[in-house]
Amino acid sequence: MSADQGDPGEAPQEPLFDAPILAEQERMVEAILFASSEPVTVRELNARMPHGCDAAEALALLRKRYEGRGVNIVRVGDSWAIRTAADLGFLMQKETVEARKLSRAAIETLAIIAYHQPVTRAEVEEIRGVSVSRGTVDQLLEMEWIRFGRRRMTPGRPVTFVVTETFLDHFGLESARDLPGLKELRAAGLLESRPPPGGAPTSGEGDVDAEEAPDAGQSELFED
Amino acid sequence: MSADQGDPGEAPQEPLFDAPILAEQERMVEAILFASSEPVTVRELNARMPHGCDAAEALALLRKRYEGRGVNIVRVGDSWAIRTAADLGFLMQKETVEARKLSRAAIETLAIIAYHQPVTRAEVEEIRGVSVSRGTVDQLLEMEWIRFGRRRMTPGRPVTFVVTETFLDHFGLESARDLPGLKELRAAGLLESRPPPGGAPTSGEGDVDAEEAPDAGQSELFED
Amino acid sequence: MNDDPTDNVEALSVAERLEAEALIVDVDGFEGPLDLLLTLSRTQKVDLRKVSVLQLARQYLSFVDKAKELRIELAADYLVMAAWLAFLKSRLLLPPDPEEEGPSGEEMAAHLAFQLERLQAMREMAARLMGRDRLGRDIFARGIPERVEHVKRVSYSATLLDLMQAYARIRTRDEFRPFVMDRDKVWTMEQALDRMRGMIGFAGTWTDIASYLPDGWSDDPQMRRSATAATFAASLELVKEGRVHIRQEDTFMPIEIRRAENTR
Repeated sequence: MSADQGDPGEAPQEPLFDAPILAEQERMVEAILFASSEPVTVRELNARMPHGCDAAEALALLRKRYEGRGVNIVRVGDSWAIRTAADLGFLMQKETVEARKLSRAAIETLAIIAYHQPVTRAEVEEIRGVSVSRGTVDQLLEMEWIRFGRRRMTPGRPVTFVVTETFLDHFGLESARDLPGLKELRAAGLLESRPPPGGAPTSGEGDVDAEEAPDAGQSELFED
Repeated sequence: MSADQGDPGEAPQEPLFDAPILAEQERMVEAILFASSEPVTVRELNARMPHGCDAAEALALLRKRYEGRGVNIVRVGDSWAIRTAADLGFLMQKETVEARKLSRAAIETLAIIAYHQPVTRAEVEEIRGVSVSRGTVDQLLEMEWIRFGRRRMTPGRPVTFVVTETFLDHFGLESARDLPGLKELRAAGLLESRPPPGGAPTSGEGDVDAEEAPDAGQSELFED
Repeated sequence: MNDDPTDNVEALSVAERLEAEALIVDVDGFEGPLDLLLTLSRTQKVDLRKVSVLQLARQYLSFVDKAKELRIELAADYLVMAAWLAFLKSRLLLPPDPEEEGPSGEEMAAHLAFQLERLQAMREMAARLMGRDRLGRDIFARGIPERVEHVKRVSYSATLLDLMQAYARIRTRDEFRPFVMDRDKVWTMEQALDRMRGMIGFAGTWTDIASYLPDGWSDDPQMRRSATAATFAASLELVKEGRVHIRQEDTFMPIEIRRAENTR
């Protein structure tokens, strides 16, 4: 049970702490990550490991160790998880049947939120050119792929939506910056929110706010 | 993403089969064991892996690889699974500390013990005017704020209670004698609440027994 | 009415009419006017950036006309878009009026092209996203996650002040106790009643109520007062119950009671 002070040559530079040697810390991170099906934050790792441990350092070692293996250490937002290597998916029983098939509206709404976040419903509607049904947003919220972000400091203080860690985890993204094609879209100016000149018809019926949509846009995505 | 065909020098002796090299098979076993919701038999491994694989051999390698790691490959009946190393079980507990105020009964009991030690339970009850529940005493014992003192050399030889070092530590006292006396309490305004003449005792609403408390000599006890 | 006679350039080709008709059948399949425009733009078989917005507007308007012809109800936003496109078309065709405020036809057309391109891009991204290796389909999490046991430890705390206040509370309670004890000098009416009920049976003759005072209560004036008052009150109570008669011969004369004859 006691963290044996193993190889003295391994971490001689930290005799001040009573913390376990790094190799031992690596084992601990390994155990914790293996035990969880959900991503775990470094903060939580540190909280669960004995005092004085440096989970981040142990994690870096562990990550290297699992490179090219059947399971890998992957980053999901601020958290870490062990996931099977993508090329071995064929071996797995597809036990998880996609609970509900996502509608086209839901998929598009999700993509717009991911690429334009934080984004208001009115903005999503403007981009899609139709109103977004409540059910669509609810479904995405329920799947925990999106969540509410900060309110916009514009009239009406509309809520914004952002994607979640569960979303990142599901699509194997380290962060929202790693969305495919994000740079190209940005370079092409397609993530800017351009106010329509004059009275272009915006989106769906209900969209009073659409025109109030501020110039905020996805630029905020990178400020977070 | 593509299955990298690892080190070609690793398994040169099996070119007859189209089966993946052993290192690759090991990865497969690793991924399957990791993702399965139940322990997996060798037979099942073979069934899921490409034709020509030798799951048992790959498993043996994998098992060796995980020796001494944070998780191990363990046998469960006829099946195999990945499990947390026995010595790291403590990591699977998440301790949440909830700070609570000590109950009134407990703090009063504690105060009496501190001021009157060594004191028997009967004496505590006499002073409080209500009976002291077993739970209250147990709680204080468990917190290591009180401990058993000498037995009284009176009929029944009742045990006495005294406060501990831990108690003194917690309250920042050098000894129990440092507790302010009655006069000081009064000077500090802590004893000022005098009852309206002829009125009921102001003390605890809940203390039904208060009035039955005898006039017994706390003075005697004070002389200690 | 369908064709604008002043605008021969815009006369719809047969192909365009057929195409509009084909779209009509599928009107429910569109996710709004922008989606329809995007579909229409594909028929131009050019890069979206080079799409002719004018031609697009024409195609859309013919679609709407066709729908009217076939008495198909279009949602309001399709009609709003039609009105806007008609306006855009006129802006694009007429020479710009320097007097007129507002955006030029080109600006409006550029914005529409931008909207279409953006929607198109989002569609592509959605497809790329859904095509990624996904958790539960291509990538898997731990199949037998181990339960993390939540051990709740309660830490109790108290301050020295709490301790002293608790003690003070108990001590002050002790100090009140003498006030309670003072009741020793009080003879209550209930006590007097109890005492007198036991004795009244023997009171066949008029007796001074002073003789009913409890033993030892006559000397201390405070005790005597309390006992006398209680006994007097108890006597009145007994009279009320009809068990005794009471009399006083004159002011300041002794108060006497006697058993009521007819009771029991």
